[in-house]
Amino acid sequence: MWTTLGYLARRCGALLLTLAVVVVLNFVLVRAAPGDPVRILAGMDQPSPEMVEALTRRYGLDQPLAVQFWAYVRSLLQGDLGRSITFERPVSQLIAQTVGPTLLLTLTATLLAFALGVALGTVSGTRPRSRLDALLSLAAYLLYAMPPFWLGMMGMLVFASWLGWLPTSGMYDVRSPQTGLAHWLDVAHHLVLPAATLALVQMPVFYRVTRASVVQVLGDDFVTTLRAAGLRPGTIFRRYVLKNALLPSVTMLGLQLGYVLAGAALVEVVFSWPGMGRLTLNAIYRRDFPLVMGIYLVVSAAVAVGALITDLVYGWLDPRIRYG
Amino acid sequence: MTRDLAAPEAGGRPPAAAEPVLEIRGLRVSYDAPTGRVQAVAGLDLVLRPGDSVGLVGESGSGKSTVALAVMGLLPAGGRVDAGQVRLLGRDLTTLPEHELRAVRWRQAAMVFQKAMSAFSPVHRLADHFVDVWRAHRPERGRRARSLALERARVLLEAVGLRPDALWAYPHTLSGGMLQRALIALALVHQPRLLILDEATTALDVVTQAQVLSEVARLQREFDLTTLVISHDIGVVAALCRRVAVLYAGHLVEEGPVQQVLEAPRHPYTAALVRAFPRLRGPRRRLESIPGTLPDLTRPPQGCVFADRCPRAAGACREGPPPVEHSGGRMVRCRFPLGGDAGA
Amino acid sequence: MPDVARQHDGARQPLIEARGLHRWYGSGRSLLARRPPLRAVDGVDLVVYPGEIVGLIGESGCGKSTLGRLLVRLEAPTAGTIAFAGRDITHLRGRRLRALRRQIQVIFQNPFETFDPRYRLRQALYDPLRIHGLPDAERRIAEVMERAGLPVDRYLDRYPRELSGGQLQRAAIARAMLVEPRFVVADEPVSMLDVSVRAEVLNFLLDLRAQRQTAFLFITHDLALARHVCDRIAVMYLGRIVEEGPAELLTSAPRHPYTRALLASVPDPDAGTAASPALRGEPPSPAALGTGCRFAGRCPLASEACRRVEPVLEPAAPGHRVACHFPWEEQRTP
Amino acid sequence: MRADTGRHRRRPGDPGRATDLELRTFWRGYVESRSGPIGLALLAAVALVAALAPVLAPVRPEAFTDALLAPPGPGHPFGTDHLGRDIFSGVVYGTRISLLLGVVSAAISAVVGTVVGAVAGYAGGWIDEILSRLIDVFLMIPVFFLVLVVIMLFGNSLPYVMTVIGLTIWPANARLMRAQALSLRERTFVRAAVALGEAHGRILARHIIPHGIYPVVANTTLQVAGAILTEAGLSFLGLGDPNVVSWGRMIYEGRVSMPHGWWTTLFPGLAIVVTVMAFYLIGDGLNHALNPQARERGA
Repeated sequence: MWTTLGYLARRCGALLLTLAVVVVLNFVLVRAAPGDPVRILAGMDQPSPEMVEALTRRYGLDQPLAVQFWAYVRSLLQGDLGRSITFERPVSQLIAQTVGPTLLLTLTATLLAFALGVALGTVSGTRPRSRLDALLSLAAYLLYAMPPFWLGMMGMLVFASWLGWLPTSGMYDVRSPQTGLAHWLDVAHHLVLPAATLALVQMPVFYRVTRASVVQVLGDDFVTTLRAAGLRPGTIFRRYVLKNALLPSVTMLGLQLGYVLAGAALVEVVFSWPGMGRLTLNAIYRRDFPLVMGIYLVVSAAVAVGALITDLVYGWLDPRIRYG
Repeated sequence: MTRDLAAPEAGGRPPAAAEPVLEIRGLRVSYDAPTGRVQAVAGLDLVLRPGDSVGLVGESGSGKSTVALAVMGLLPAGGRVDAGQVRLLGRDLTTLPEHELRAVRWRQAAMVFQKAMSAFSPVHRLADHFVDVWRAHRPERGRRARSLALERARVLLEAVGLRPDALWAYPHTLSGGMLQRALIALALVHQPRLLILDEATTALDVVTQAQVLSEVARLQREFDLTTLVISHDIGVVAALCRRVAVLYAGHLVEEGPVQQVLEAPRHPYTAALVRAFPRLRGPRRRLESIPGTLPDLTRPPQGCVFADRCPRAAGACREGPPPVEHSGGRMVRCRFPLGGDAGA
Repeated sequence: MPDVARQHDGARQPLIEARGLHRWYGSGRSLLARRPPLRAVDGVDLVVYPGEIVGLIGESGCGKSTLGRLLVRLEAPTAGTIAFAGRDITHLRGRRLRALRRQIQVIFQNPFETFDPRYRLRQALYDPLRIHGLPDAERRIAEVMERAGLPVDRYLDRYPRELSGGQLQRAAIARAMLVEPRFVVADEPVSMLDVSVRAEVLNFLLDLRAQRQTAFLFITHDLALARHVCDRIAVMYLGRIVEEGPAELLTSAPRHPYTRALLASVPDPDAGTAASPALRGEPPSPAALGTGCRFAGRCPLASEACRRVEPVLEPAAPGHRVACHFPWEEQRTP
Repeated sequence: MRADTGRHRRRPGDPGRATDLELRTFWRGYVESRSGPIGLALLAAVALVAALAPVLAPVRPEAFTDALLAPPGPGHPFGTDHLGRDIFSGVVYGTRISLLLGVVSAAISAVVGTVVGAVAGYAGGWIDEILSRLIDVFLMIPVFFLVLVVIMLFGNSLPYVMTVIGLTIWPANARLMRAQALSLRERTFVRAAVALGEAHGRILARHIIPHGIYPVVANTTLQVAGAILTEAGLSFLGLGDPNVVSWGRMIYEGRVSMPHGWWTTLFPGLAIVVTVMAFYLIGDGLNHALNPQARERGA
């Protein structure tokens, strides 16, 4: 009990530390960057005097650094991520609007990638060095080496532009009904290409981890015991090997999150998916620094929380950690 | 909880001339190695009659564990039986297809491994292992199988000196000694006729080892087990076995009743091995070693495998295989064996 | 042949002397989980005289290896002092500690791991001489290797993987002996070797003692082996020494119930029956020690007093000390 | 040690020197992996292209020609983009940029990671406490977004991009090296060196780093691939160095001509896939050769 609580406390501590480092980084980077922080925050080289005045006041740029930092932290704690210059709206509002589509895309893709990766990894791991294994491994390498945006563009070219099976961009058709089942089917239709792209580039990670752990677990001593006890290989595999071999893949779910969100951002740009990735692109184009920093902060927090959740799930799955 | 420990069908002790439980004839096993094929077991004969307890002693590289794995049909990749027979209750296991071998395993012959720490799946409770091992050889299914298996497991765990609620523990929460006992209990689930103990107490501390050894000795009687004890420790073998077989470089060099062999070894290797063991009683003396190393088993020597390290070896020993001599229930494979009463 | 009758005369100065040595691990620094510390070594007094071989016996986890590492200063004690030749070395650091290492050496359990596999024996043997700035490297190496039965012309240019376990352990001893230490901790030096080659390693140690008066702490779990090698034996249980005395006496007429149990547990090739289990259960965790005698929970003789008051190591006979309220009184002649 | 298979026995008097044997074993493991040699061959081809770029490319990659968005054909084997630049020349010259960026970034990461990890793992105590906290935190920070922010703030010239990528990915190497150092520190031969009085710096340099470096080397190969992909992603978002022709930038610029000029994006993308694959395969081969346990089990 105490060890479980201690474990929880340690993980939460790590989470808070990560967030703190990200906040400090955010603060320091803007001020350490070459050029005037006001110009950076204004996103232009010649901001109007009113603008300079407003930004200086808002971020307390005429105050000592410590005061500025404290003001920054205080506003963050109040949920204020700053104000977008180009959209002239709070950053938090903009992110809240785009987080849904991003979640839909990443969750769908990750689940697909996990299921596919684990299934194929199991197939390969049970017959290492076979022809099928070589084929699957090669495919995994190929997919892993593909930039997600490029794979997305190629998919779009073939399935949307040439074959016309799938829509090229967006999340739904404005001409379709905006409610009910029809709307969701429309969204699903639009989701196919971006989700498949993101799933395919993630899949190799789960495939490789699963394959390696299946191979390893199959060589473990307890498998020999069960084999000596006369259990069928299939039974041993289903009831013992799988559970042991799945654990590392579950860890990957958490470790991968940063990579997945980066991939999602690029895929969103390709398919004009109305998520945070596209918001990021807009912010970059317009040099909207408060928005970029806000997105960075939120993504970091999401990754840290994801890692925490994975740790907890892992601890729940693996008795060695639960009671360790 | 009142069930008998032993199988209901197991009656009194069979007559001495009964069919052997295990009969190994001319067994040859080899492994793939980077430098060629290693002749791990080179023509082994060993017979275990019902109720027998035989100790197979030898140092690392002698091939003793290979014998156990060959009997169970569990040789690792790269290892294979080149010749000979392994008859378990009359059936030759070396020719049995895998699915028939599976039916034999654990019901007729079970094995306790050295590394109990890794012999259980780390993410399963002990109970899962007992239930699945039970199901593997029983017709019952579902809840009934589970409750029968657990009942059996509780009886066996108590028999090896564990509390029945150890069933609900995960392996990493138990000590090495407890896991080793649990593994012995698991081996007895289907009341095997033959129990192979492969260095089963080697990893344990002296006190725990003594506890486990005395429990095994009791189980041998209560379950009417025929046991093959593999160990590098002649003390362990003396504690558990009536007969001992000494293995060197894949060859059986001497065999006979434990006391006789240890007190008056006839093979020079056995004699040297016995002398190398420090004793708790008797005079304190300088310990003796056997100079030299094992021969290269990828190129086994023409003559006696021990000739290079043997103080009695003569030219003839290196030219051809040594003769085998049987007398008074003892066997020795040596051209110049030590006299009947020339002891350690 | 170890000298059984070596008498401890009070005037002789101890070579190494540990007083009230403690080594606790993990002192519950975490905010939520205040775990009790693991008391690996928990108040040990130990003395080794020049030229003496002292056996340290115990089951795994009793703290014997930790004690060994403390004495060679591979670890720092939590409390207590270590004196070497009358000088306090408990808190030596840096250059002075490295200089001390010429006097105190260690031999490890696993011969296959003792040498860095990347370097030939020549390099491995030259290193200690370079570190301590000793001249005549060639001659010293040749001499000690000859004694180890590993002539330099055949073995110096080999890599560790080209030697057998017994040869490696002899080379390890040779390396430790190059700097001519006065005290050596040998931590289970033969437990990973085959029985047939153990003697050549042990006899090498005994010869060195005879020639150079090197003192040894011989850590082992094997009582029978300790009996043949050591002058004196100390038995350790859960971080404390519970009995200490001349090797022959301790193995023939032990006074502490734990020592008696250990002896009774050794499978004896001469007895021919399974040793009756002398003790039930397993030692408690060294992180969960209560008051009183730490052996009380398993002791057949334990009384209420044993559970309340921890016995201290007291002389039971000349050179024989026992930490027990009810030591075995029956005196047998060895 | 009491395994009886005879496979791990060390036999005195084995012919051959141990280092040669080690190298031979390593190479056999590498070849056995199958992916290793393929990766090496691919990399050799890519490196050859980079070296011979001026010979292979018909024109300078930045040169405008009259053929706007010309499909692949004679003269322009990979076609031209909407400004008339030759795609083939771009792909060929881009090889140099990608290799340079990947290798430099990964090298920075390897050096920083090895030093930080080795010191943390070997020193232990509060030094390790602080360094491993640092490693953990930086491992959790989403690298791509951090690089993106830094590039926006500090500028996007190629040296900047290389350095920033290198300085954000070292924690993975540090963690590997730290784990190695932690376990090596407990190895008997390191303890023996301490007991002999060897200085800590020498132990790090002679025992810890030489033994622990292999996983870092394997991971660094993978990081070369990762860095190339990261740069491509940055360029695709318009954050690459505008003064060099990189594959990511070509795809970024080719996007406007999709779907009428598929060749503007297909070929640079394929170039990325081939190069990145080469490094992945090499890394896999290295891992295979360095992990005898996995090798025995056929992984």
